[in-house]
Amino acid sequence: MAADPTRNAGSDYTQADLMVAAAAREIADGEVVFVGMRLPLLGFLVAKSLHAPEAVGVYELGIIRESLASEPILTMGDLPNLRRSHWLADTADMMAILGRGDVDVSFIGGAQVDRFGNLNTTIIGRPDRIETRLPGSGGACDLACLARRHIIIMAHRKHRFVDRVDYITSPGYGDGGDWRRRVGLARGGPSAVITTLGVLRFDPDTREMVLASVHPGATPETIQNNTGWPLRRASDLQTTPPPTAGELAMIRRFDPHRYWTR
Amino acid sequence: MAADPTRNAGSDYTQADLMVAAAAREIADGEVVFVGMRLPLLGFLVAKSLHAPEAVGVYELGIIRESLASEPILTMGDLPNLRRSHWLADTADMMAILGRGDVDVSFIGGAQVDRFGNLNTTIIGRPDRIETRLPGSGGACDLACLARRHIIIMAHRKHRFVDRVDYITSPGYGDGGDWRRRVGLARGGPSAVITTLGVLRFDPDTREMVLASVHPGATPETIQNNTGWPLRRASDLQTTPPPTAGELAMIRRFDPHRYWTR
Amino acid sequence: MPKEKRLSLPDAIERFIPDNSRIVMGASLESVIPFAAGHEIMRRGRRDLTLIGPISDILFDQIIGAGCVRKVQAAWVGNVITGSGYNFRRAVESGRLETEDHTNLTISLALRAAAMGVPYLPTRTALGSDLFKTNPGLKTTTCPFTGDRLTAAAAIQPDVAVLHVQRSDVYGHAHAWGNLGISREACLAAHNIILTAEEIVDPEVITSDPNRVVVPGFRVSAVVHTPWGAHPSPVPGHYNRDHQAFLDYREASKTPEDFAAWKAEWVDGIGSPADYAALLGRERMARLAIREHDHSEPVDYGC
Amino acid sequence: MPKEKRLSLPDAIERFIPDNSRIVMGASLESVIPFAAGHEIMRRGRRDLTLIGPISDILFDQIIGAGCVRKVQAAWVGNVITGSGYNFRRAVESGRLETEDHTNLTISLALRAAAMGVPYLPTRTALGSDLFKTNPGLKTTTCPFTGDRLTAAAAIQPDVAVLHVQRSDVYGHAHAWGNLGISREACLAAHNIILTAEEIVDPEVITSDPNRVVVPGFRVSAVVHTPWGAHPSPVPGHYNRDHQAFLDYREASKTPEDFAAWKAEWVDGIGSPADYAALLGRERMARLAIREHDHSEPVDYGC
Repeated sequence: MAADPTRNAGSDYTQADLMVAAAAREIADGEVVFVGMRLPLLGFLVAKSLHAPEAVGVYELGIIRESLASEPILTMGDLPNLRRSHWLADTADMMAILGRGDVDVSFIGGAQVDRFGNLNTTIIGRPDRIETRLPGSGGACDLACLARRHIIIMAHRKHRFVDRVDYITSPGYGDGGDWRRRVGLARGGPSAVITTLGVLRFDPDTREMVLASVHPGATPETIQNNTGWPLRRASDLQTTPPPTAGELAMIRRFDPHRYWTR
Repeated sequence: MAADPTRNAGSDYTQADLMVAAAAREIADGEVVFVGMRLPLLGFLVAKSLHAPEAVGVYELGIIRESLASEPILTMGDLPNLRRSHWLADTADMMAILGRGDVDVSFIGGAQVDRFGNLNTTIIGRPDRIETRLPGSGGACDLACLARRHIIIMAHRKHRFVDRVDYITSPGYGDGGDWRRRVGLARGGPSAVITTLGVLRFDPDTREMVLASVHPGATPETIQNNTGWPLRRASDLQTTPPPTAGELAMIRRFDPHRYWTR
Repeated sequence: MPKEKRLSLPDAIERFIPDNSRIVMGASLESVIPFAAGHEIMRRGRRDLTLIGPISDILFDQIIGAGCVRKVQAAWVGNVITGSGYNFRRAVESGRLETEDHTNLTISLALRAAAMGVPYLPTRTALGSDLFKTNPGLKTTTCPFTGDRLTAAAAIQPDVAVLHVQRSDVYGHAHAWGNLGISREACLAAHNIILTAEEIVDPEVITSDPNRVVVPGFRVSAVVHTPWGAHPSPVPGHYNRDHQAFLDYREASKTPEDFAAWKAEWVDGIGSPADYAALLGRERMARLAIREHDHSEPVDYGC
Repeated sequence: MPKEKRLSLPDAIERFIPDNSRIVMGASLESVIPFAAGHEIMRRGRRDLTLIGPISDILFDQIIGAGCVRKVQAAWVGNVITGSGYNFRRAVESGRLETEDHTNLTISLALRAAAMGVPYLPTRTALGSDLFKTNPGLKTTTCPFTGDRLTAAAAIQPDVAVLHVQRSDVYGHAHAWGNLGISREACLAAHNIILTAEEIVDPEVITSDPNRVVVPGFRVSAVVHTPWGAHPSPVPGHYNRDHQAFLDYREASKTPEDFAAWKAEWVDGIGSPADYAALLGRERMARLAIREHDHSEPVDYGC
């Protein structure tokens, strides 16, 4: 689903632009990034073209790129993303890189997230009484289980930010604390949630989501009103810096028809 | 180890020639053959060039050939065996074909074999008191476990044909009967043992080795004298037909310097 | 020489995909999806199929919409650039379609297990997830060495794999290039392999580069010459992704009536690759065609 | 751009193969064995190494003979066309060398398990064999779905994989062709990857054909230009197998004294690829070189 089409009043960028820029800033230079589709794909390209030129892109369909594609792409399988890449191979090879612990960061989206960062992209309702059937995991569960950290990107709406997701497609911190270790997950967990309204991170002990940064135009109150549980705020609550001119230029370069960032 | 250098008196073929011809005759047209090294490699080439033109060769190092190589080869990795082959891939791909049950027949050799067709290519002595260290399994154990049937080729000597092998590298029928099923092997087992003196097969119930055919120049008595247990004889004991002119011509073509068949 | 395996698309589907077949398709994820073969399955009105794959993009949604499918074993079913697959949603929400929820990794392991001839493979993915509740092919197990808790993915053995490739000879020796997804596992696991190919070439083209082959030719059951057979998905060396077709399909699948109209035009009305090309039109094909060629550096297999 | 990784052979071995290293080599079985790298390990007098591989042909026997090795985890150690590896035999029979007996399949699974990040993988091979008695990395286990009895092969995590390839750029992006053996598993499993390459080429040669790449370049630690670096094993595109060298080695390894003389000539006396070429001699190199070239049909990656 495309990002919220509402532009921030009085600015020359959209919510989607800001989310892409925020995603890009989560990538450090030299990191190995398991690149997802839509906004995360753009975020990776922006990071790679600006502050993280040596970031390596790993794509689940069997592609590794250390360089930017020659043309904009809409899906990972578009031919410019294959051409002049650094490895075309099997999904199993990419999953080995992920499973062994060589992926620093990945990005996933979802329909529902809860206070411990569990993500649902499978079923609204119950397995025996499905209200809405969503597409499913794809590689998202794999990334949430096996990457060193993952970042969630989604629209901030009350029915999406729920106290407990209906179905855990991609595990976050379960019911908090050392849950991941208890269920057998060797590493990882969400490090940030980038939404249409702000950026949230996780308490290092309880693993509960904490509001860390508010996007320009939003307030902590509007964010609480769009969150289905009492949301903790960081003591050093920030305002998300708007996209820089450089970031915006790259977003326009990689999404020239503004398919994802209108 | 090369075959016994002693030629059969008064013949124009060697024991090794006869063994290669006997091995070739075990391959039916259209069968998928997991090709081993040395005499079995020659046996496959002879079968493929004569009565089994549609036999498919699968090689553990990652090669599938449906055609003959353009030049004679000494090892499976020689470049003529790679050139113009039909698949160059991973050992895992070949092992998948084997594991799924798509290999009809394979050939292995050994230092010791016992009355139930168990084969030892690892240790003479005991693991805690090794007298002679042999090279090990290679792919032999895999073939003995996973092919639909396998054929053993080895020199017939009393110290090699023992009542019980010191170490089971490649399982035959264990201690007989339904042992393979009991230990978890889904299929397979040795169908023949081709030696320097004769051809032996296995009783369908007890799975004990039975002398089926005596090579020209050998007798049941010489074979018994070179076997470490009382050897059963088939009721319709045969004489192994000598290599035909066509078989010999192909053996000479594929082993022109008589490296394996001197 | 081995025997010729070239068949027409209707003959290949008729012979190797009866009702109740378990079919793996779309093994390369977003690329090289065998749409033409899927459409022939729809035209032939197959019933009670099981569709197996990682993400199918819109192909699974189409076959589901045509009423051919009883069960889906997949990681994701939808439209990659727009989201939901509406036929899939309708079928699941109305209880007509059984689903087993996989991840891209568990579906690849389930097929790899069948390829290897083992009943399961272990992995660390999916632990703590609810996929165990909606997929009886996932259980937890314990490592006999470390005691670690692991996910066990049960083997999935397809009856047939349908793979679209760039070029094949008439015996089933084929070259594929680009991202390969789970093509290797899918074909090694399946009882039968159907290849749809952009080009039928001389056997010498294939044997000039045995590393470019993706599946063991001796296990291929049918080879079908199917130019533009993966449209609207992309095929390296042949055509780019037709994004507009995916956008159009979103609108065309929102209601059963819209889907019926779409199917009448794009599936039922097509009898051959020539029909399909005529419907696409020359201009659109030219726009999707490779504009800037970029050839691989040769390698030497001589001796 | 990524950083340059080109090193001399001594520097690469010095930096990435300290004493006690666990090294996987000879992953392509009879082909493309990294003899030059193995000889540098011998020259540097490394100690207490663990050698990991399927069949090593004579390379493992040589490194064992030089006293560098404490343990071997392999399916087979010997001389493919003559049989026994005499240094290996002497070392095992005298109790100096520890062995863990694998099959080609179990060693590939042990490395694949480490590559995937799981502690073991199951298989139906080895059941009923005595390999369980001489390899603590093999146990039996039970399928959680079927109850079937299976072999579990424990993960083997090498410190370093040494792979010989036909061509690489200075960043570690490399093309390999021919049979690939367990190269994929070996490199994905290892912490460090050392590539020895017949040729160092422009990065554009490699990116012209990303399907020809065998390992993720970003995980390569060192690239070493090593022409004739796999002699006497064969390298597609470069040279044929030197059978005589394997026959000669049989004689040269029958006694420790003969082996010392062989090592003085073929290993200790070599300081560079040029020294090795001089020892081989032009005539022998010409005899082994590719006589009849046979190039792959190009493919198009354009868009």
